[in-house]
Amino acid sequence: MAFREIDLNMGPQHPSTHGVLRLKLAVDNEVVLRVEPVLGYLHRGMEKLWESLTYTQVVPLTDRLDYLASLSNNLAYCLAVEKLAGIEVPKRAQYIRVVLAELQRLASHLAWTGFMANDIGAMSVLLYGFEAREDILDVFEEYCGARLTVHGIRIGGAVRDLDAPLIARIRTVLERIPKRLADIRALLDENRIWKERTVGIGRISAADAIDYGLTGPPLRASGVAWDMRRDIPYSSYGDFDFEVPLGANGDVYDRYLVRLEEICQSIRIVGQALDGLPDGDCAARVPRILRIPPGEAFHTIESPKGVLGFTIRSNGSDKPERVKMKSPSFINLQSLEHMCKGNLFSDVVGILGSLDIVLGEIDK
Amino acid sequence: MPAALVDRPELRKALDALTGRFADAVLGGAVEAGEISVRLRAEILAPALRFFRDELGFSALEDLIVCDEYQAPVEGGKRFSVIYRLYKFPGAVRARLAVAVGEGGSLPSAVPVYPSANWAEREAFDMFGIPFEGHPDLRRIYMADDFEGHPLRKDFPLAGRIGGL
Amino acid sequence: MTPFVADVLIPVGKIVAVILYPMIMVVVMIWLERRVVALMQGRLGPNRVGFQGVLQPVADAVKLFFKEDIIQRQADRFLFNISPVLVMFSSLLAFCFIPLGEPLRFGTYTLTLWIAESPVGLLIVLGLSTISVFGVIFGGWASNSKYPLMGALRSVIQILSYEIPTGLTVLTVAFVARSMDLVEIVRRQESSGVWYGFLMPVSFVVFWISAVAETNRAPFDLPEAESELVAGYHTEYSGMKFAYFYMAEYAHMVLVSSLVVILFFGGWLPPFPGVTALRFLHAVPGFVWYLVKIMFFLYLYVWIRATFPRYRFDSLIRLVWKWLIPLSLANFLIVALVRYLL
Amino acid sequence: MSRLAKSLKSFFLVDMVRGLAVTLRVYFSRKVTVAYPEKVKEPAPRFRGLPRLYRDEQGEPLCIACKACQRACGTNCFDIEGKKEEGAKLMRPVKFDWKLDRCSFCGFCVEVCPTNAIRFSHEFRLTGVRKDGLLFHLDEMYLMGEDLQDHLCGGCRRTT
Repeated sequence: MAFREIDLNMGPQHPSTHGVLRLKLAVDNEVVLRVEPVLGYLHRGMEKLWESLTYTQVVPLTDRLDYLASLSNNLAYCLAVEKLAGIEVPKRAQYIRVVLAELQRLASHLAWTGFMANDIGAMSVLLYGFEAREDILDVFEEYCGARLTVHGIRIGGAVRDLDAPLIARIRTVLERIPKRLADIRALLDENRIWKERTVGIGRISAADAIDYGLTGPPLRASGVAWDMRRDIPYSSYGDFDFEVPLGANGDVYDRYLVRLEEICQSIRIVGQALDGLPDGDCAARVPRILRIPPGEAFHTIESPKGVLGFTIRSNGSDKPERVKMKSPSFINLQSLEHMCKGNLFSDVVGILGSLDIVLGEIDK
Repeated sequence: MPAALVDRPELRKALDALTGRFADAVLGGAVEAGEISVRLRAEILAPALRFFRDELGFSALEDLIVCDEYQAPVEGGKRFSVIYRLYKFPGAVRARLAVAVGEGGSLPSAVPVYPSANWAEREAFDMFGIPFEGHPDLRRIYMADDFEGHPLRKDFPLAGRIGGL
Repeated sequence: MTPFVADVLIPVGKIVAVILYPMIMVVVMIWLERRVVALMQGRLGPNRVGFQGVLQPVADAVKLFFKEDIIQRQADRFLFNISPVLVMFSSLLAFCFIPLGEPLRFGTYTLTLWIAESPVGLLIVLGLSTISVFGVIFGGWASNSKYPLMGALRSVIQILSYEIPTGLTVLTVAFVARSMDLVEIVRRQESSGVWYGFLMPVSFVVFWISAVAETNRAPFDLPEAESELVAGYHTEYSGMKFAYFYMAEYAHMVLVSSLVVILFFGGWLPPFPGVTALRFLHAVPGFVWYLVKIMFFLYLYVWIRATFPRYRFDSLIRLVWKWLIPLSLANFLIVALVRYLL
Repeated sequence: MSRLAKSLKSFFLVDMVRGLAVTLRVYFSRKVTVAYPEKVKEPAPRFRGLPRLYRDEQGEPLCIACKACQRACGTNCFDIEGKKEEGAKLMRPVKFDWKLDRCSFCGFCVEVCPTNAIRFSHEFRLTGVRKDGLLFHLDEMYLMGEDLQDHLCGGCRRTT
């Protein structure tokens, strides 16, 4: 019996669309024929709003883009402004930024591991991932008083210095994460169900991944070594010794492994940055009302989700003329249809999860 | 300054190849801060993108940026400048292609060359109202289909809609 | 004992008991599940209502009771209303055939701890519990919505496929016990001195996996896979009708756990019924042993749910047709051969 | 790993048992969550809770109505008016409206305040039951935090 093609609406309220994403699916029984993401449910007009704020006032709003990695957004925006205004950031501030950004990467990847496993049905992993992430959020709270929308990086440096007790606390947190990670790996790595749900699912070849503009862990899982931290080092990333983990197959399982390995690498980077923390100021002297002569700057960083870039145009006033954000989730989501076609409906959930999208960043 | 950003002779060579190929359609070109920056006539955008991709090896489109030059129109009163940022790796080389387009004018779509331009062009269309010819599916991406106006244009009010609150 | 008591009061009391017993177990199970899953995830879980949150299921039920009962306009009202009843009824009816212990003697009167005993009780229980698939597909279809329909289709395929290994493994027990009477099966385990679960571990494992699949529980909870199908076949249900589906699922789990205990773990027998040194274990009433064993399997359900990811539909079907059915067939042949030779 | 060991491991469900062992261990280990209204996890010293206006040791208000916070705020939370009384040395606020529903807790107001008048309290319960409950006036800004729970949601009030 031929089964009629069904149009299926997944979202905007659905347990696993990670926010208010709507997917218009066309399925033949359970096989996916077409996927069309419908965006805009969270569109707040950030880019328009930024044009009416001073350079400094934009920073806390960047927290609300990728709310799972707010410090990465802060960092990308501040680096772009500093490039435009020619502000030299003290070495110590650069190291503090690295510590914060890598902790944020840890938090984001741990949360991702939990979400992803929960989408596949392993609900305990969600809580284990969050438990480890909670430790990091506690560090952020200790550092500057907020957990999620941290606003810890300012134009010119970081909001405050890392003091000895906080450094000690970060070190204990770093020691705890591998233990939690070991639990997660014991639950998932070898598990036959997990492997069946992830190995070979949502494959994308290296060439296709580049064509679709994929960045971040999904791209590296396809075997393309593109990591902004290493290729165009910013904020003293060149000082640290770390590896860029690569996958081979470009499937969901490789994305999982790449992210887990990135967690280990981030722990290494934070350790090195804390060990080598130079003396100096934690921020450059930057006037609160920053006036930047006309110009344009583009700066990219490697955020947990992928390559995050800001283009900023100044017009001589204290407000930017135009800020354009290159959001990794937005571009990564484009390849969803390519990965999902011909797979089963259940896999859409896993593939979507493996891309690690955040709707705050997609809809801006 | 990291090694990747130092001025490199091959960039200049690439720029020369571009001007040699498209001659007077290249309005200005420079190599600054480790990236090629050129301003092109809109007519040669499609072949120029193809040239960058196929012959210079810029395999990825990093970003597509539109700016509304409301106060100071460029190139004979054209209102928008559209910037294509290309990336070449390994090697971490960037290129910046700028074209100008007037209100009501259109640009050739970059999707046949860089498939990742798909949503970026839809966003530009949604936010600025620049049509891209040859785009497979040019619809609004963020705003509702029946929304009037293009929010990121400078004359669009920050609060409310066109024609008042 | 007057005939009135023997013929009216006691049967009515038993009928009430056979409704109450699963319901109480369901309430305990719902609390156990939420609590144990929470503890396994490093959370505290519900601990507000009553001591350690034991009254949480009651609070849930009260909440569901007062919820608006929504029947969407396009739904087939008759089937939509009948399906929760059908699901609930099938698992409750099966409890009539589940013995809770040896008959008790009060002077001349013998009180049996079951409502109906049948020489083919095993088949009847399996048959009745499968009726719930009608409720599921009626509910999924009558909702006239896409997610419930997909959930219902998955559920039917899944339950029907897993019936085969269940039947084949149950047959091995029937072979060894030479009976399909549930009471008789337990008595045979007592007389032979070994529980069938240890005698035929393959049968037990296959039966358990199929049983988890048939009750639509994690990791086989595809018909209601929340990350994909929202809530599966009962997406459109609310209020008490949803509660019916919910309770029926748990009642079904209790039923399956009872069956596992009866078939493979000696029902109400204390451990090691054959070992004379452990005779003192007989001092504990059989019903307690029975409950302890059932609770263990209910715990196992929850434990598995807290640990594993969810199978995908095709691998679920592959598992049963390529692994479980051949395995249970081979097991069946071996048991039959051994039984024939001995 | 040899193929035999691999298939044996697979047959005896070693991967599954490892997973079960992890959940069982967590089952018996310490719990992370706390029973919230009774036990409260204390916020860090630098916690950015509801901002509050402070007075000095003599009970004099610290705020001099310089409106630095109003200018620094990116989301227009503040509406401040100051007045210099006859003979007084400093300006004092006569109107200090602060809108919780607009605040993003970025901390600019606290950073720019020249007299340290506005500082963050540790109050993290931000929900209100009415929309006008999210608008705080001058006298409420001095009470913010512990003393102002009536203003906010009653559901999660601390019992201890």
